[in-house]
Amino acid sequence: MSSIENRPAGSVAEPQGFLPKPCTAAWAALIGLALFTYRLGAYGSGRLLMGAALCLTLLKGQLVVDYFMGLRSVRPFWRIAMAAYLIVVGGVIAVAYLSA
Amino acid sequence: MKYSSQKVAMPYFIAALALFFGQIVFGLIAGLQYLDGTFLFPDLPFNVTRMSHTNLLIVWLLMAFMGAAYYIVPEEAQTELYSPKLALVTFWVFLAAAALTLAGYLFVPYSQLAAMTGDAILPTMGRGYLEQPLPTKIGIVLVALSLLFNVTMTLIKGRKTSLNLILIGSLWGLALLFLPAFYFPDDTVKASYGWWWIVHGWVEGDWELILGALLGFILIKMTGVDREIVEKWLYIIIAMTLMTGIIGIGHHYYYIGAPAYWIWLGSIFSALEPIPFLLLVAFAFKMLLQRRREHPNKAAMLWALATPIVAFLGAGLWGFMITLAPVQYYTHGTNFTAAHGHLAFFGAYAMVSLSIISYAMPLLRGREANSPSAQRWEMTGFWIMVFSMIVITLALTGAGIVTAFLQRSGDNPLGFMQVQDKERVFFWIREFAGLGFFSGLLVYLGSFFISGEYDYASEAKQALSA
Amino acid sequence: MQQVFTKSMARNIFLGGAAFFLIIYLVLTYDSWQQIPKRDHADQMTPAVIAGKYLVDTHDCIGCHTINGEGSYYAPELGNVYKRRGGAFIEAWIRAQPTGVAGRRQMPQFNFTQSQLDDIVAYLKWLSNIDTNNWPPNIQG
Amino acid sequence: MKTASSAQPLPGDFAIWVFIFAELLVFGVLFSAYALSRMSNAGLFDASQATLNRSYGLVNTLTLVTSSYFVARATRAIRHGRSAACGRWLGGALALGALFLAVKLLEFHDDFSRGITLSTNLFYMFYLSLTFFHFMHVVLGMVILGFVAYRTYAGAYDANRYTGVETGASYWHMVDLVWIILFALIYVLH
Repeated sequence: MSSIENRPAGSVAEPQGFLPKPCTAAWAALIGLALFTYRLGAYGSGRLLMGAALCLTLLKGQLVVDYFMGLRSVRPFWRIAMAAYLIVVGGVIAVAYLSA
Repeated sequence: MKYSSQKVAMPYFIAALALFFGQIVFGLIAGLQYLDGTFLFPDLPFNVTRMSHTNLLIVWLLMAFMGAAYYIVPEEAQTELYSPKLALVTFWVFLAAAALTLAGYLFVPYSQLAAMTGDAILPTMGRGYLEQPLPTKIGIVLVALSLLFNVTMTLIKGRKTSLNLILIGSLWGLALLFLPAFYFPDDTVKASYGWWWIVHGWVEGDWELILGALLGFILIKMTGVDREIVEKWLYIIIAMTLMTGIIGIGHHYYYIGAPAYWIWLGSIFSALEPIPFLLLVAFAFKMLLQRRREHPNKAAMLWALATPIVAFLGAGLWGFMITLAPVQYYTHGTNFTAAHGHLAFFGAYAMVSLSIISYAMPLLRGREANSPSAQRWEMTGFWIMVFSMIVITLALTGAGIVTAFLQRSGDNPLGFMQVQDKERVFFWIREFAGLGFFSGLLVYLGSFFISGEYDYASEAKQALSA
Repeated sequence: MQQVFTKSMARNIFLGGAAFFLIIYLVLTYDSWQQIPKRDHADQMTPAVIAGKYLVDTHDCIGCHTINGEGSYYAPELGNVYKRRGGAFIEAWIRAQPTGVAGRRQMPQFNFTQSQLDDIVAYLKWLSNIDTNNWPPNIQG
Repeated sequence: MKTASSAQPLPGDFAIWVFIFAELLVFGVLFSAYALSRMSNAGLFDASQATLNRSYGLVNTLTLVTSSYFVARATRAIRHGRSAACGRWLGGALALGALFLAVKLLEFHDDFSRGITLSTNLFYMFYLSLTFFHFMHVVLGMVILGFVAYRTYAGAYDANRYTGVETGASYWHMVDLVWIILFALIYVLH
């Protein structure tokens, strides 16, 4: 395995000040969204509620892709491919639920 | 050819071609019996014709695979075969067992054959492709063990290339997957569930690994492409094969009494099974484009490049057409399946066997390539056989579709024989295409009797003057 | 620079992927094994059914017929033949073979005894009650 | 700086990404199959879904998201050359992975003691096979992470060599991503 010395230093610089690291913020958001989605599911049914739950799920997915997988800092192609994946899967689910 | 012990491959290849010839003859008879039900009855009932046709197929493919193994393993391991003598003894044992079994099929009623060979002690007979009497089945295991012992010992003392590991590993898989042939429970559903371990495990799993290894070997030798690249591709292809194919076995479980979840799991995973075949096509052509030499054996190159394409058509495309559960609901147990079986077996396994024979036989006969006229004959045979097989496939597909519409659907479905009568035109086309295939086979076999070798000097002169 | 797609990586994917799916298959097969006896009413496999099955196997019936779609496509489906034709017809049919009608597909005469015929019918009856996810689509098989 | 960073290749060995995309494809097909077969069985799906204990799903979501976060921190640590910290984060992630498996096994145990099998109905067929398929991915992911953690403790990675960590991490995030969708689909949406 060869070394990776030519990664730009900027993308890995230690954070300054009191702001949380981006991945920590993403984690906090994910936890909050998961709890919220759970509440939505327990709250009841209805298209609006379920639509919201699905959208939040896709948003959570994109957070994982961007901040955990770190695709925010690679060629945009991959990030777009992942977003497209989430939209397609989410779209199929939405269509199936709407026509149920 | 680098090692004298590779010569033991030659009898295997010759026997394979002879058995191939026999397979086609029985195929022609079976096709005729579809049209004239009294043809050769009662001397040769259809089921005997069929089992001879399918068993010869399996035996000649195994012969070719074994020959290929005896040829490839020493060359890859860069050492002589552990025991050429054992390989030769094994050959004669295998051939004799095959001949005896065939004679048993032809001259003894099947139930009597079962009684004579101790089927009552351990019932194994009466399943598709596994019609062999118990002693033959045990013989197959012994032959396989002998092969495995021989090639594994060769591997141990020689160079351990990835290609050799894949080839020998898949030969072990072939032998292990045959063992369920001895498991034939009374419960018919369990029996057919387990029957697929062998049939699916071979043709949609393990044999694809062998196919990959043989093709990889031929391409390394003929294109001079770096071994690392070829082997890396091989691993990716066979990984895809098993990752789709293992759960893909579910497409055989939809309607035989297995639980309903196989309908979903089988549909999803088997729908992905064409991927490795597609990769195989990409692989072969990528290697061709990156070739570092022009090999004089054009015929072998033609076989090697056509194998993945026809395999993709037969196994990938035709398999995909009938793999999804809602489609298979209507095509299951029709000639559509037979169409897929014919093109897949021919495209993948018959053609890869003929590829390695085409590559290795000239070398075994002491020349790098056959004379251009011999190669022209071989390639003519190639085109006639491939074209004929595609026509056979289309004809059987037509017959299968007719069954699906007239017998399987509609408010007033027709009975089996009524529908068969309406399919006669397709069975005629199939029979004529079969005759075409047979003539192609004769041309192909004829090419072996055209003497002379590839003469670089005269070929170069011709090319310059042209 | 990153190392793209090494051979050993490809090999690990092959080995890991194969083992992974094999385990999944084994788990599913374990479950299938629990379900199959319920779906095919294994408790109704009387000695006659088992004897009939052995006769069907050793006479290579699937060399011409299909059973639940498996076998060959030369003669009609046997999985639901009991429901299509009934026991008496099946016995009479087997006894009457071969028909000898010119050009028509022929079935051999197997010279079964009456008790053997009863066993075969018992097996075909058992077959016709297997839960095959509603296959075949209609009685014609 | 921004332009330079956006030209970076995918983190880790490219082979794992081929694998990840293939896996996502399969899960995508499975999710779609679930949703599409619910179309004609909405009542059955909703009634069966209501029998699931949603709390198991929530706990496992929180566990896996946090585990994924730990792995992200581990990747970050090794990029700065702090291999000891990297090892600790990986150890934490593995522990959470084990917790996920334990909770999931508890839930499977509940299901089985209720007499639920793959053949109970279409919903449970999907529920069990999807979650079991994912379960196997967690196991595989833990094997990969365990190997990476072992290599980390052995000192195989530093600020200049960390492709291995990124490779294992990417796979683990995929497992997390799939679960997030799976959780919503199986436990929440109705």
